[in-house]
Parts: sequence; C-alpha cells; structure tokens
Amino acid sequence: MHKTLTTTALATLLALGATAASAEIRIGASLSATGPAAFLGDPEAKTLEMLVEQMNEAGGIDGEEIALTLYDDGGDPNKARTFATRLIEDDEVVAIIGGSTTGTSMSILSVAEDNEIPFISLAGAIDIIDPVKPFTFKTPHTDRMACQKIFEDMQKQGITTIGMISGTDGFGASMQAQCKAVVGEYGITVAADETYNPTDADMTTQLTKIRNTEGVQAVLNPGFGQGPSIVTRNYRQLAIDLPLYQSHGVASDGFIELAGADAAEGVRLPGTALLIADQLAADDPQKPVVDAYKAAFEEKTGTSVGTFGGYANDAFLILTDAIARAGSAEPQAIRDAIESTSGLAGTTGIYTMSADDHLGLDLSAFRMLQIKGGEWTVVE
Amino acid sequence: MPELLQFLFSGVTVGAVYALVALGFTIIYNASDVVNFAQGEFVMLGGMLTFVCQAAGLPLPLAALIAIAVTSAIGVAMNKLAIEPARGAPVVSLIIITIGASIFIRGGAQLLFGKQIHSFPAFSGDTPLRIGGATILPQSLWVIGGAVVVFVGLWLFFTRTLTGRAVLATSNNRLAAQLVGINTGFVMMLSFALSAGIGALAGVLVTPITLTAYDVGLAFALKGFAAAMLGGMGNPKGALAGGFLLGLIEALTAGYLSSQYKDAAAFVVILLVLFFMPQGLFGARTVDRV
Amino acid sequence: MTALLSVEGLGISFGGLKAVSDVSFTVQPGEITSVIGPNGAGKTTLFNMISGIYQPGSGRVVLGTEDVTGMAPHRLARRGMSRTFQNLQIFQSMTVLENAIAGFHLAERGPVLADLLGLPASRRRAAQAQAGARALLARVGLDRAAEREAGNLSYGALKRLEIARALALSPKILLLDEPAAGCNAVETEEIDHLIAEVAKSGVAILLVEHDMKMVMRISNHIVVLDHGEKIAEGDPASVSRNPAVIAAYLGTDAEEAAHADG
Amino acid sequence: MTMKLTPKTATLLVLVALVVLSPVLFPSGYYYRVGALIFVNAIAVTGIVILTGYAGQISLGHAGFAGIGAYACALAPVHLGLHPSLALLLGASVSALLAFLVGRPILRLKGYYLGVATLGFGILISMVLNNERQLTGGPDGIEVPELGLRALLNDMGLDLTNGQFWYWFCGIAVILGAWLALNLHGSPTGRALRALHGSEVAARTVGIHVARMKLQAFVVSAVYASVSGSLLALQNKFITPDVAGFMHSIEMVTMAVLGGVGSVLGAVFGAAVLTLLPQVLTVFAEYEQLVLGLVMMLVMIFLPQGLLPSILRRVRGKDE
Repeated sequence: MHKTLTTTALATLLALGATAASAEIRIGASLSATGPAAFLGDPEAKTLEMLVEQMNEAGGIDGEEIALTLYDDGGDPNKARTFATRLIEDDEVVAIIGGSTTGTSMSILSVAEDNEIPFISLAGAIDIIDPVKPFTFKTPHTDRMACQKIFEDMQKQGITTIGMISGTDGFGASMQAQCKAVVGEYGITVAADETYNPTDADMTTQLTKIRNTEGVQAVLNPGFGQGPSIVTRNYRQLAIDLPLYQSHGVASDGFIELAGADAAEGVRLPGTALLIADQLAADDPQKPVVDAYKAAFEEKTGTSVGTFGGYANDAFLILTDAIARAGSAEPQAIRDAIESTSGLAGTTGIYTMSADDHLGLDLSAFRMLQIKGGEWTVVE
Repeated sequence: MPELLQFLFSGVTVGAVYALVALGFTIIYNASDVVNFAQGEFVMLGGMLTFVCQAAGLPLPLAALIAIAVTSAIGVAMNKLAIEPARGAPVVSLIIITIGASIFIRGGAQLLFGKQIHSFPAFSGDTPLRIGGATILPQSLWVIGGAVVVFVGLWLFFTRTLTGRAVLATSNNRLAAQLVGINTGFVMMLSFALSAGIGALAGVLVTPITLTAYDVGLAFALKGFAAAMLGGMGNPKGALAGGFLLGLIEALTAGYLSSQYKDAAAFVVILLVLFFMPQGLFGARTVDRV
Repeated sequence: MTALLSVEGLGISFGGLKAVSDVSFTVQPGEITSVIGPNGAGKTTLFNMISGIYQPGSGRVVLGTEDVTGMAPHRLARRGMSRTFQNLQIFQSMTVLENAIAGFHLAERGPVLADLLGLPASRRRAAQAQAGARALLARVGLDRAAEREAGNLSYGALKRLEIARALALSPKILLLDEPAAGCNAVETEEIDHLIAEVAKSGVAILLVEHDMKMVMRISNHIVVLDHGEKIAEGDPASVSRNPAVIAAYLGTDAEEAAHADG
Repeated sequence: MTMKLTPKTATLLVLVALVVLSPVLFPSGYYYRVGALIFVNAIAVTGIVILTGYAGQISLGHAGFAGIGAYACALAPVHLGLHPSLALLLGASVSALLAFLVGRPILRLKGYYLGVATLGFGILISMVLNNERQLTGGPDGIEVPELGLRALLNDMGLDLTNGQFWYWFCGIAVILGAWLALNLHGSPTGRALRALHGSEVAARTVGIHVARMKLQAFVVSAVYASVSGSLLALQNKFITPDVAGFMHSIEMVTMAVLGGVGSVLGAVFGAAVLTLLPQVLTVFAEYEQLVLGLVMMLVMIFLPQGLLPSILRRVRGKDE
C-alpha cells in the first residue's frame, strides 16, 4: 500500500515538471547550461529564452505563441537522452534545439531520429550531419571548417611547421583530431602536439616543449574556457614571438579580458560576424541580424555576445523560419521546410540547406580575426 | 638546462597551489578526522568574493580581507549546521555530507555570481622574472610564499600554542580533551574558521594565475585531497611535500613523457606510495588496539 | 610430554619502549595456564603476539612442532588457535546467532559463486554451521537471545558470546583475555565451569584474568609478568608464596593472592 | 499453515511488484526511460551494498568499472566481432580481472586512504577512455551497436517500444542482481564479509582470510558496476567517458548510502530517489544544485541509516 502511494506521489511530482500547454507551438531544448560545457550552454539557453520572449511579444508565428521547454543536461549525454525522450514523449514538442556538446547531440540525435522529430544541434562535430540523417541539422560550422580556415591563413603567411597545444575536453580533443586530419592538405606539418587539462593552472611546460621543437613557425591552441587564456598568458611569459592562433572556442570579448589585452595582442582566430558587428559594411547581409541579436543579448544579460549564443540564435531563426514557411507545426512539414532553407542570414553565416547538406554553411562564413589593441579586427 | 629549469618552475607554481589547498585540509582533519571535500569551494569563494568586492570598487587588499573573513564565517556555519550534528557518523556518510556541502556552495555561487570566468590583476604585475634562461611570474612567488608562510604558521600553531595542542588533543580523544577542560566545541569552530580562511587565502593568491569561476572548486579539492593523502593526512609537512611533489611530477611528466598522461602519472605515484606506505609519506603509523 | 604451545624469548617494543621482553613458557594440552600481573604488565600485548596480531620483535612462538611466529591470525585459526578479547570484539550489527555462526567460518566457507547463487551445497554448509552455533549458544546460556542484535546484549552476555564464538573453531588451544571481567559472581562461576569443562576435553587454555580467586582455583600453571618481564612461574601455590610476585602486586592485590592461596 | 516470510523473499516480492506494477501508472513512454535508468543505477548500487554495506569498504572509483563495461559493449562488437551480449560478459570478466589485480594492494588501505586509492584508480580509467581517442572516440564518445534482442522479440510477436523493452530488460536484471546479493547476505561468504565489517581483528581470529574476503567483495561489486555500465551503453546506443567519471562514482556511493547501504531494498530506493530527483528538480532549474546538495546533507545528518531504514522504522513505530 505504501509502495503504491509513494509511486503515485512520484508520478505526480514528475508530472509537475512538465509544462502544461494549450494550443501553442511547442519546441524543446536540452542544453548544457551548467557543468563543464556551461560556456556553450549558458549563453545558448539565455539566447533561446530571450528570443522566445521576443517572438511571443511580437505575436508569435502567424499568431500562434511559442512554448519553449528547456532542460539543463549539465553536459551529460545520458541526461540529454533522457530529456530528449521527455521532450518528445511527455512534453510533445514538435522540434528540438540543443545538444551543446557533441556527446549530448549524438545522444539526442538517435532519439529524435527514432521518433521523427526535427533536431537542430549546436555542436561542432561533423559526425552529427555527415552522413546526413533525415531529421538532424546543425548551425555551427564544423570543427573541420575551423581548422581549414586557420590553415588557409597559415598557408598565406608561408607557415609550414606548427606546434599544437589542445585542451583535453571534448571541444579541444575534437579540434585536435580534425585539424590533424586536414593539416596535410595545406602542406603544413604538426611538429609538436601537446595537451592540457581544462583545469590546469600552468602550461609553460608544454609551451616550452613546443618552443624548443625545431622549425616550429606558429602555435595553434584549440580549446575553450579558462585554458586558452592561461595558454596565451604563459605564451607571453615565455616571450615566444611566433604567431599564436586560437580557435573559435574563445571568440568572445571575455577572452581578451581574461588573457589581458597585452598578452592577447596579435592572436588570430576564425570568428563570426558577431565579434565585429560595428565593423561590418552597411550592406553586409548579416548586419541586421547581428546588430539585432547583439543589442538584445547584451541589454538582457549584461554580458558580451559570443559565437556560441549566436549558434542558438541561428537555430531559432532557422526553425521559426521553417515553421512559418511550412505554415504547419507538424514535425514532418517542419523538417521539409528546414531542409529547403535558403539564403537565410544568421549571426554565423548565410544558411542554404539541401537534402545532402544539413549545415548549409561554407568556409566564407568564417572571418579571420586578429586582436589589435584589445579589439577584434578583420584580417584582409 | 633552461628547459629543465622552466619545467621545475612550472611544477613549483602548480605544486604551491596544490600545497595551499592541501594545507587547508589538515586543520579540520586534525580536529575531527573529517576530510572536508568542500575545501575546494573555500578556495573558489576566496577568489570569487575578492573579485566581486574589487569589481565593486574596493582596493584589492581590503577585498581579499573581506573574502577571507566571509569564507571563514561560511566555514563556521558549515561546521555548526552540517558537521556537528553528524558527529560520529561513518567515513562514507561524512564524505557524502561534505560533498553535499560542496555541491550546495557551488550551486549558491552559481546563482549569486553567475557562470562567467573572472580574474583580478596580479599583485606585483605581469612582468616575468628571468632566472637562468627560464621565467617565472611574480604571482607564482606570491603563491609559493603563501604556501610556506601558511605551513610555518600551522607548524608553529600545532607545536607551540596551547590552542594548537588542544586541536590535536581533541582529535586524539574528544572525551579526554573535554575532561582536561578543552572546549572542544570552540576547537571545532576555530579549526573550520582557520581551514576556510586558509582555503580563501589560497583562492586570493592563485586566482591571478588560474582564473576563477563558480565551478573551479572540485578540481582544487581533488588535487588538494590527493596531495594531502600522498603526504599523509593531518601533517602540515605532508601537505606541503605532497603538494609540491604532485606539481613537480605533473610538470616533469608533461615535459619529458606525455602531457596527456601527466595526471595519470601523479595518480600512479600516489597509488605506489600508498602500497608501500599505507599512511602516506609523513603520516603517523597506527597500531590496532585490541 | 610435548608442549602444545611454546613461547620462547618473546619480546616487542613500541616506539623504543620495551612492552614485553624475553618471555618464555609452555602450555600443555588439557591444562589451564594463566598469565597474571599488575595492570600494564604486558599480558594483552603478549596475547596479541602469540595470536599473530602483533609481529614480535624477538623470540619464537611454536605451535605443536611448527614455528608460527608472527603468523597471520586466520592461518593460526586453521592450526587450531582461537581467542577472545579483553575489549570486546563483537560483530555488533549481526545477531547473536550469526556471531556464533561466524566462528564456524572455516567449516562453512565455500566458493563465493556457490554462495551468490545460493546453491544447495552452500545452504547445507550454512545450515550445519547454524545447528552447531545453536548448540554452542545453549552451552553458554545464550540460546534464548539467538535472534537479538548482538550490540544490544549485556557485557557479561557478550563475554560468553565471545567464548562461544571461539569454541566454534574446535580449537586445540584457546586464549581467553579476561573472560570474567565485568561479570557478576554467578556468571563468573558459570564461566569458571565452562573453562574447566573445555580443558577437560583436552584443549589447552591460556588465560589472562584479574579475578585471583578464579585464577588460583582453576589454573594448573601460572606465569607472572611485571613490566613486560616474566618474574615467576609455577603452580598456584608456589607462585602465591613467591616474594617477587607479592612485591610486584603490593598492597591489596598481593593480599588477595595470599588469601586465595589460603 | 502460515509461511514465514524471510527478509530475502519479502525484498524480492517487493521488487517484483514494483517492477511489474509501476507501468500501470506511467502516463507516457518517457517514464519507461526513467524506470530503466533507475534500474541501471540500482544494479551498480547493489554492488556497492555488497562492498560497502556488507564488507564496510569504501570505493570512490567504481565508475571505472562501469566504464569498462560500457566500452566493452562499444568496442568488442566492432573490433572483435563479438555479439553485444557477449561483449557485456567480456566487460564483466575484464572488470573482475582488473578488480582482482588492483584490489589486492588497494584493499590493504583503510578509510580515506582507501578512498583516495580507489579514486585514483577510477580517474586512471576515465583518463585512458578520454585520451585514447583512436580507440574510444575520446571525450566526444562513441556509438554502441544495437543489442538486437528487441528485434528478436518483435519477430516473435512481442511488440515493445524501445523504452518498454529496456524497462523490462533492466527490471529483470535488477531482480536477478538483488537475488544474488540477497543470497550472499545469509551465506558463509556474506557472513564473513559482515563479520570483518564489524571487527577485522575478531574476523581474523575466527579464521576469516580478511584480505581475500575483501577482494571477493571488490570483484563481485566491480562486476555489478560493469554490467550496469554495459546496460547503460546498450540502452543509450552511445557512450562517453562521463560514465567512468569521478562524479558517477560519487553518485553510486551516494545512492547507496542515501537509501540505506545495509540492505538491497534501501539501496534500490536510493537509486530511485537520486535518479528521479534531477527529473523533478527541472521545475527549480537554477536551484537544482542547491537542492541536491541540501538533500544529501539533510538525509545524512537526520537519517544517518539512510532513507528506507528510517522510514520503515517510523512506520513500524506507529504500528506498535
């Protein structure tokens, strides 16, 4: 008797967690708002909440309000899978945005595909959309594209031998693997390949090894969080005067602040239009969306915009654009509409999807940036 | 040679961070046989509160003092609310209580401070000192100095002061300590205040190097715990030695073997030491009393 | 007659302090040998060395013909040595019956896989041990408390439970560390009888006890320790007249020893 | 004639009833998923009951074995051509062997020293899973092949959704695991384990080979953790090194101790509570960590025996 009572009580409690909704368009999200990937998930979650609010204030899509159910998976793929199941089975959403990390995205992906619910991932790995799966899309450029952009720039500088120092977190490890896979195509060799833990306090040992490696002409540091800031500071401490490349993992003003403008001087990285909003040409097709997002986000949160929040912004744009074009909130119709997205300007780039491209960006979406005097500048 | 010297500087810098955290563990352990897994959160609070106060316009020294005082108060509250009511609980329960406290403090910090990474300026600037072709940041010297000063202070406290001996007596036999007139409640309160204060001091010193955020505590706690156990829990000498040893092992492994497995090397050494010296390097041997 | 247990020049130091030094004596099967001496004389330390809990610093322990110096207690148990403790070592959260069954460990143990699967062989062994344990509990008068949690028993009852557990091993030699401490007169007498009975069945008994009346009454042989050294040895009568022993005990204890003799 | 209900039979009956009857209350397929997760955790936690509850030994690194079980299911089918079910057995064997090898020196340590040694061991395993990217896919994780049993059942006419299948499959596994642990409790080995928990010295003097017994408990509990990891991997069809992480180890111990580490039912209860908690706490979103930490502290302070024993005592107290 007691057992049944307990179970009923628990079931009731669980049901409390679900959002009771009427005739609205229900979309779901599972993001890593806390945990080791909070860097990605936190701005993404804030962005989505802000955009839904904006859209509903403006009357929703064709008069229908959007109801967002957002869960924090803490970067744990197991939790992400559970939340994906919950979003589909219990909250009955018509589409899912999320998966801040590759691990969580891969977990959500299989649930979404099984249940034929469109899913837009915010993670970097190319595996998410290659091979193409019918219901899975993503907004960030792949890690491989970031590597290609960096190596293109190195090639232009005549650099042929580099050292790498990567974080051992998912982001750093994935970039490390992808960069090493494509580096040969640019006639560049990786002569030193070091790593650090995301929580390490000092990377001078690894940097000393790289500096002492014969022939190294530049250093690449893929990573996110505090690691790249410490690497950049240690780089100046050791007075290494080779070009330092960072990845899009630190593409936000916070990086300059933490590393210090002096230490960050001259650092190059592939970034998005978001970082150089005020330098965009007036006729740049991305300018309206970039300005709008930047202004709204910075006013709402008091923190500066970064690439990652931009991914969520773009995912939301793609999804709402698709729903509006489809004129229906049926998952299958939304999926078809997303796949026919064309020329949609986001903060990350201009998206044009197709049956065999569920990302819809090319290398031109990336802009090579350099830090000069504590500001982002475009490398010509 | 400059290469080795640079590795050693790196190891000593990191080691001093570990040693400072490990030293924080010793006082509470000595007073109550509790290993406080929330020690890392004290380090986080030290850094975060200093940042917040400094950002509010206070001068750095005052900000640091406030951070240490507030963290000490939180330590005292933790003793009163979570540790004292659970006196005599088995080791597993105490581990869960202190980890629970650590999650609680982290959750609170996330709400109050947000999830941004923060830092504040180094005390003596960022111009590296060059010694024998290698470089070290002035802030590293602050951390090393801090570790040594705290160590000497603790050593004097435990050997030269009546209160320090009262702490040791309390850990040996609480009842006997009470019988000879030691106020064990006060001793416990004092040791939590001191441990938390030392943790916060560590946070103040290391933040310009490691940066800080609401979730850095766990990593500090794990490494500090490992360092303290390597040296022998409860002994300040062990905490200092364990911390520096751990830092040096990591740096030298990263320098000469593989940076991927530097943490692995550290744990392999800990396992090996414990196999041969089950009480750590400087821990007291115990005899079964039957 | 060969001795069952020979202790030869046994000694140990803790932190440079000699706790026991150069103690020798023998224990015969079927006899009760008592070790007496003032508090802190090193009796329990001696026991801990003989039963393998402490590693002796010097000397030898010979069981039968085998040198068992510093041998682990569980291996000594297999060779027929069992013991009780001055400060109770009861399995607190187990029932009284389970405590006694634990004494049958060597008889009931089997492959862990059989135990996990609850195979008939495992259950049979457990059932046999349980029957044996119930019989022993009856012998020490604890059969009615069998299902109670051991931690809730009185001190005297726990002392008897420890003896029952030690007897479960069917030992050749039984080391009893103050079995009557904390027991009332009636309980002491019961234990007294029990020990005599066990000795009569051929088991060698080594006893540490403070109750001099009991020691004098039941011992065949007495070894006297003071400050970790053996100061006298012999039958109860000769020991109680020994001036060194009387000097060691001084005051009341010496008188008590003399009275017991008379 | 009245049959006397032994604690073992009672526990098994309660478990079977819970597994079989709970679905009646499930409003949607999502609840099957949560149920299956509870069961997966309960299996690992049952292993902790044997190690910590029976034998009194601490492990802060058992997630390492879960990692081995999980990655065995991801890797063995691809690299060795094993069927996933055999991969599960392989994982369990590897875990048992590894536990046997490291357990011997590690288990000589006591208290916090045992804690740090097991912690180090667990971290080493998760480090290998993170770093050996070529083999394990690194921190981004790796896909796990389908078990295939559901398709088989569907062919036989038993039409289950994915969620339902894993609910029943893991439910049966929990009951099996509980049955084994309960057998052990009253067996000679279980008694020896509980005896050395009570007093190691006394256990030695009655002939218990303490080191060997601890090792057996360590190996058995490692197998439980490994099977739990395998079932998680097969169910999720994707696994990352998080499964072997420090937090997962802590989670296992917390579930066991929070529920009541002395009994199998208590531990399963703890697994249920801590698995449900984050799902319920989504209502509080930002406050989730705060509440979780608070629950851990409050239960340990006010119900030191664990939730279930304390609740049962209160219920019985009212009856009397």
